[in-house]
Amino acid sequence: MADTTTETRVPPSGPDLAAIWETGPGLKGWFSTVDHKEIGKRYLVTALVFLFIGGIEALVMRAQLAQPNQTLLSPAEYNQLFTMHGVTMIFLYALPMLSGFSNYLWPLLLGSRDMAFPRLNAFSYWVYLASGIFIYSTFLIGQAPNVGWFNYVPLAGKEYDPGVNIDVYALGLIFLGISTTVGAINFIVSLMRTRAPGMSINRMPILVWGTLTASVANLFAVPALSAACLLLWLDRQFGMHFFDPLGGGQPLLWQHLFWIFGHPWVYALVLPAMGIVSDGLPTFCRRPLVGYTAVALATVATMVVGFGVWVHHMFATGMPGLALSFFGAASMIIAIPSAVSVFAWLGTIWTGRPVFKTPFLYFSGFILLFVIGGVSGFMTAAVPLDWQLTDTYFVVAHLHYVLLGINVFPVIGGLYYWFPKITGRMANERLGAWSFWISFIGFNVAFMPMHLSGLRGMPRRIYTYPDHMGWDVSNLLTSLGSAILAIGLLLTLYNFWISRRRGGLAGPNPWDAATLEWSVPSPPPAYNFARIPIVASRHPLWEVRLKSVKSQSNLNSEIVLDDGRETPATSTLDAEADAVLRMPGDSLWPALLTAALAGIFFGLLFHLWWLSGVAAIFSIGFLAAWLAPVAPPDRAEEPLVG
Amino acid sequence: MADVLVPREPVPVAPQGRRASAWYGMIFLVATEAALFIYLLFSYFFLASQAPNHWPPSGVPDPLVAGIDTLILLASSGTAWWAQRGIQLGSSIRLAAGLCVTILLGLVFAGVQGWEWAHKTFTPATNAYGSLYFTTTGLHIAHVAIGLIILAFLAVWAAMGRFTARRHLHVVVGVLYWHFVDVVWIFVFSTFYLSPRLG
Amino acid sequence: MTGWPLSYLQSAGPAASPVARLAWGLGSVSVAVVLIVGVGLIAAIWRRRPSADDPMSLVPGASSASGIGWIYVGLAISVPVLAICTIWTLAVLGKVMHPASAPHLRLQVTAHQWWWEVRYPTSNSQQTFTTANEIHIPAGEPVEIVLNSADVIHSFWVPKLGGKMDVIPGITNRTWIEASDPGRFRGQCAEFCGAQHAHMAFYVVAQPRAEFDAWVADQLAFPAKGASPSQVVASGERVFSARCAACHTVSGTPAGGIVGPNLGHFASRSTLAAGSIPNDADHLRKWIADPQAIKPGVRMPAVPLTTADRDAVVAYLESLT
Amino acid sequence: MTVANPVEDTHPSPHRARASLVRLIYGLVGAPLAWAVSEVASSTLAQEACFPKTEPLASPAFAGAHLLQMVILGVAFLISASAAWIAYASWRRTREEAEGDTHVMLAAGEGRSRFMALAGLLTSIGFFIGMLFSIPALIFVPAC
Repeated sequence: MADTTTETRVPPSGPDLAAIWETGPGLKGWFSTVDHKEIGKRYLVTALVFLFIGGIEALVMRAQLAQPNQTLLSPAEYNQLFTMHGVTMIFLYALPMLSGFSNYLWPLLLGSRDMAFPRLNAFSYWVYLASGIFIYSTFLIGQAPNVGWFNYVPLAGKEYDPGVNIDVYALGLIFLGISTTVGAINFIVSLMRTRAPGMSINRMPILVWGTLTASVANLFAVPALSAACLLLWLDRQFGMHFFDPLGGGQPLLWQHLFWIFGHPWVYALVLPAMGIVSDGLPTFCRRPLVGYTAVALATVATMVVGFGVWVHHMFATGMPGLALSFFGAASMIIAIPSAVSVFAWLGTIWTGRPVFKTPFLYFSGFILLFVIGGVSGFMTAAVPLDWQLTDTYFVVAHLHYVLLGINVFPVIGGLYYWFPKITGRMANERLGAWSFWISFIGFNVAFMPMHLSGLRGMPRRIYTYPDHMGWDVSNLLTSLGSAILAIGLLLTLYNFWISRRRGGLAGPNPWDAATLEWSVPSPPPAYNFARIPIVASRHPLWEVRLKSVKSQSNLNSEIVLDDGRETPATSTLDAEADAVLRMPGDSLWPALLTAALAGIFFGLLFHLWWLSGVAAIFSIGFLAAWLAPVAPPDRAEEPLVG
Repeated sequence: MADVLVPREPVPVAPQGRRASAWYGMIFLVATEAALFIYLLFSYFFLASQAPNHWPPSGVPDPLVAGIDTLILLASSGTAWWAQRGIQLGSSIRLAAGLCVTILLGLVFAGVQGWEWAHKTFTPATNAYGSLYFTTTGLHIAHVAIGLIILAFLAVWAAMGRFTARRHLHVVVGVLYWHFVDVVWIFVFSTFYLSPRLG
Repeated sequence: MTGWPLSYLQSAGPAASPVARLAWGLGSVSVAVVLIVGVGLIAAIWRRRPSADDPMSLVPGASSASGIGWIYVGLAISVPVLAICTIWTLAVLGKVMHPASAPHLRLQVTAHQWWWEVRYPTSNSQQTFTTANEIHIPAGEPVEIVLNSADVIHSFWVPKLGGKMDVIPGITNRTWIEASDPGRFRGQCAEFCGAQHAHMAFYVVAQPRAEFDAWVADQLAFPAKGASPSQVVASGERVFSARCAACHTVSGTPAGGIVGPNLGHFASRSTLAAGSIPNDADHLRKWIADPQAIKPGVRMPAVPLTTADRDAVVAYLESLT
Repeated sequence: MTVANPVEDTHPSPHRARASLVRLIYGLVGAPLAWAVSEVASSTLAQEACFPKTEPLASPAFAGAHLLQMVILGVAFLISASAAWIAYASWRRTREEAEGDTHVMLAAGEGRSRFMALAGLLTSIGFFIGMLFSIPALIFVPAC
């Protein structure tokens, strides 16, 4: 049944499907599209813009810290910069970037025509964009959040920070939380219901496992942050006492709520990125991933343990040593699933035939950075040692190895990997290799000496430092390295900019990769798959050549579904088709609802209660219009095939 | 090969109930909302356990009125279920009527809750207990309000004949949300009114 | 070591030494892991490049090795190493949680934005005294530190003598330090606490017991001994009472403000503005003239004084030995 | 592999009838849940015993915290072991639903039921080992 000669084929794309699925023209089409590929691209571009902004903030801070006793920045400016750098990178870059990948790729990886909730998908992007603008709105008037990304009370309380700085933090993160939450629900339901027939849970790409894990975690973690921010906002606006010890509150309550959210969140920032590597690396090693079962399991196990280690951010708060020990032990065992992943990647390269393309450079470089970030995490897991390490630059070095090393490097590698799929053209290999080596060297020159600054006792979040502390050389190196890293990242952007017009045509499967997204043209048509594939293994495009795989997927099945926007629904575990989903088309409601929500939040921020009230009424109206029951389809039942 | 994974016989289009994406979506929305309440209740117990003096500072609240209110809210879950059964049996009238009764019960619940609020001797700004009490019950009332708006839209749509015995996914999903609002109240009620009696 | 005043890799007391050894130990394990994986990675990458002449080398799955052995080996190494490190860690934790013998000296340290108040209680409540940003302790004895915050969260940290302990409003935390030998050790606030978090340092001065007792006796002597006040000092005291005493106390004098640090025995301290600048007449003059220039955001305002008044205040403060 | 029913052969889990979903899920979540609950419960207990209000205590506020922590850990071990056992039983029933032995299974993951069963077995063993890491805490670290 399957076309076994080429394994990649140009589907017989009917004009009907294109007419059904393509976004309408003009500005209205632009605002109303629900095409997951378009939304995914917007996520990627917006997140890259925030990476760029956060990077500039970092470079300004590094200029200040390059030498002792500099006065380039005032403490007030520095404190806003380091806070916005953290908020930008952690909230506005790292997770949205991964959401961009997942939005673009999920239906393609899963063999479906769209996400389970296409309009919710558009909504989650618009809210992300609006909350990003919201959070930056007060930056322009010099009142950005200024007490660090974890925003400890009472310093973040009204008494010590009376401006809108913290209000915009609290409201902005609740606003962004809406985007994260609906996005997570969309991923989970898409995974449960819209996989291609035959893609049982043991045949899903690891990226899907990573995003699934992150999404489930976000579902339970984000409310902790939203609750904390709500309580903080109430404390600040209405004189409540959640965090005020004089009124029976506890500053530590903030820390518990924040880190119950925060630790799962940082894993949500890395697990999908590790999934990118687990899926991309095998393509360039010319063999399937070593230990698929173990790696999938390690992904989930990391998050489970990740929910039980939040107190390791609070080792120095005076909690009893025994209470800390349990969390310390838990933090140690996180190294076990990490070791599984690392050795699976090593084994994949060792037993494979590595092809030196740019994505491979980023993926294999990532492995080393992952291990360095991992072992410094292992050191901070040791309770008494953490009493020395915490709040020093050692931790700053650790979290940059983790977040840049495990998020940015796989992300850039992933962008190089899927660039031909997204744009239809190949990125420049020569520039790609240069960008890798410059970024990799710059990164290590910047952040390796930072460990030393920390071991010599440099506290984090200081706007300047005296000389004769032993921190001069290491800080100068860090500043130099960050500039080099910036050049490497700019080179990547430049590469993408020129290659999207001038690169060679990619064809459907330029890397000869194994998964479903490479079976469709580059860039994929609006409907993704002319015929819904029926999957029989984890490597639909390799299975003819892989000796170990006996079954054959059918990429040219009889499932066409061209009576409207339709995609098959399948069961959660074994992906047996059991229904036809009617997918909604383009809609302006998500964008309008986002505008109304933004009105609510701006009203709350600047105490324009009437604005919030009016905007709330509009929100309800838009939501009702969005969700109003539509006419049922012509037929209650129809066959999937034939 | 398609036989097992892709049935030959026709499958439902735009499926209802537990094959519908919206049903799953609501389940996970409820899960994340439940987590929000869990964190608020965690905050309650955290501050209660650290309170240097007696807790609650204003004395153990009397559960009588709130208890009756709880029963009213639970009854509204029953009427919502009865309304949903109605449309499943094909009766738009029963659906609309049941939803109206549910809305009425919901409004009574909110009214009694307002009476409770008005008779508290403390305010949200009195102390952390007051902040917790008003924030948690307030957030719950906000959920009740959203639930009532949903039910009202459902009732209007039902009166307009938008639902049939085979097409009433909105009802199933909206009523699911209402059940959640009721269940979460049991936990809020137990925490604020019953748990101080334990010790 | 002298070059790195906040390095905890070399320690100076029993609360820090086992941790320093742990740091070296876990650090070595970490470096070894990175080296092993790094070498393995490079070897894996260069071991078997596909050849351009052999198209078969690019066929997926040409090698049938499962590679699963890598995971087994990885786990077989990492799990026992982790277990040993965990046992070591928790043993160290048990060792440094409390001093070997109960401390005789217990200091009340209160953290403020952005300075440290240190109170020496004694059995005789008349005989307590308060100082700032400089903690004197007897060498060779454990000292308990009772931590409270006057405003936001801070963290008490003397790297060479022990780990951090957060100072949290609403709760009282306790920690202990001990210097095995006399010496001067820098401390620093380690939790971000606002604009001048960077300039919230202090010093721990460990002295032999006799010297420490003499220092305590000195601090208890009110008013500060010193030469019979010269005219300029006397005028400085008048200016101080009029312009500075609303915020500052000088023990043994009527000056009784409680906003800023107690300036009793001011001249005996080695630094100004929580370790920011040396305590000498020149720096003090600049500091009084414009504190915001040295420590932007600091609570101390620039009090407008004539040059003569300022010099008099400086002379007065420097006389408080 | 010879399978009587060639249609079944293309299903991702031909032997799905042999292991009930409840048992598979217990194998997967039993040990992680036991670990999570025991960890949070034990440390909450430690916190309440030593730092119940606003000041740390020199000795536990109530006796028996240590014993209770050991009991909690013991129960968690038992639950993990039972989850491992049930996962192993499911694995034995389903391990032939696709070709290849355990090693192939770990590498390739074919056979959805045996994938879940094996994953449950590995999870249970992993969290069992993870809980061993809590034992030194109870040995070396003083209660307060």
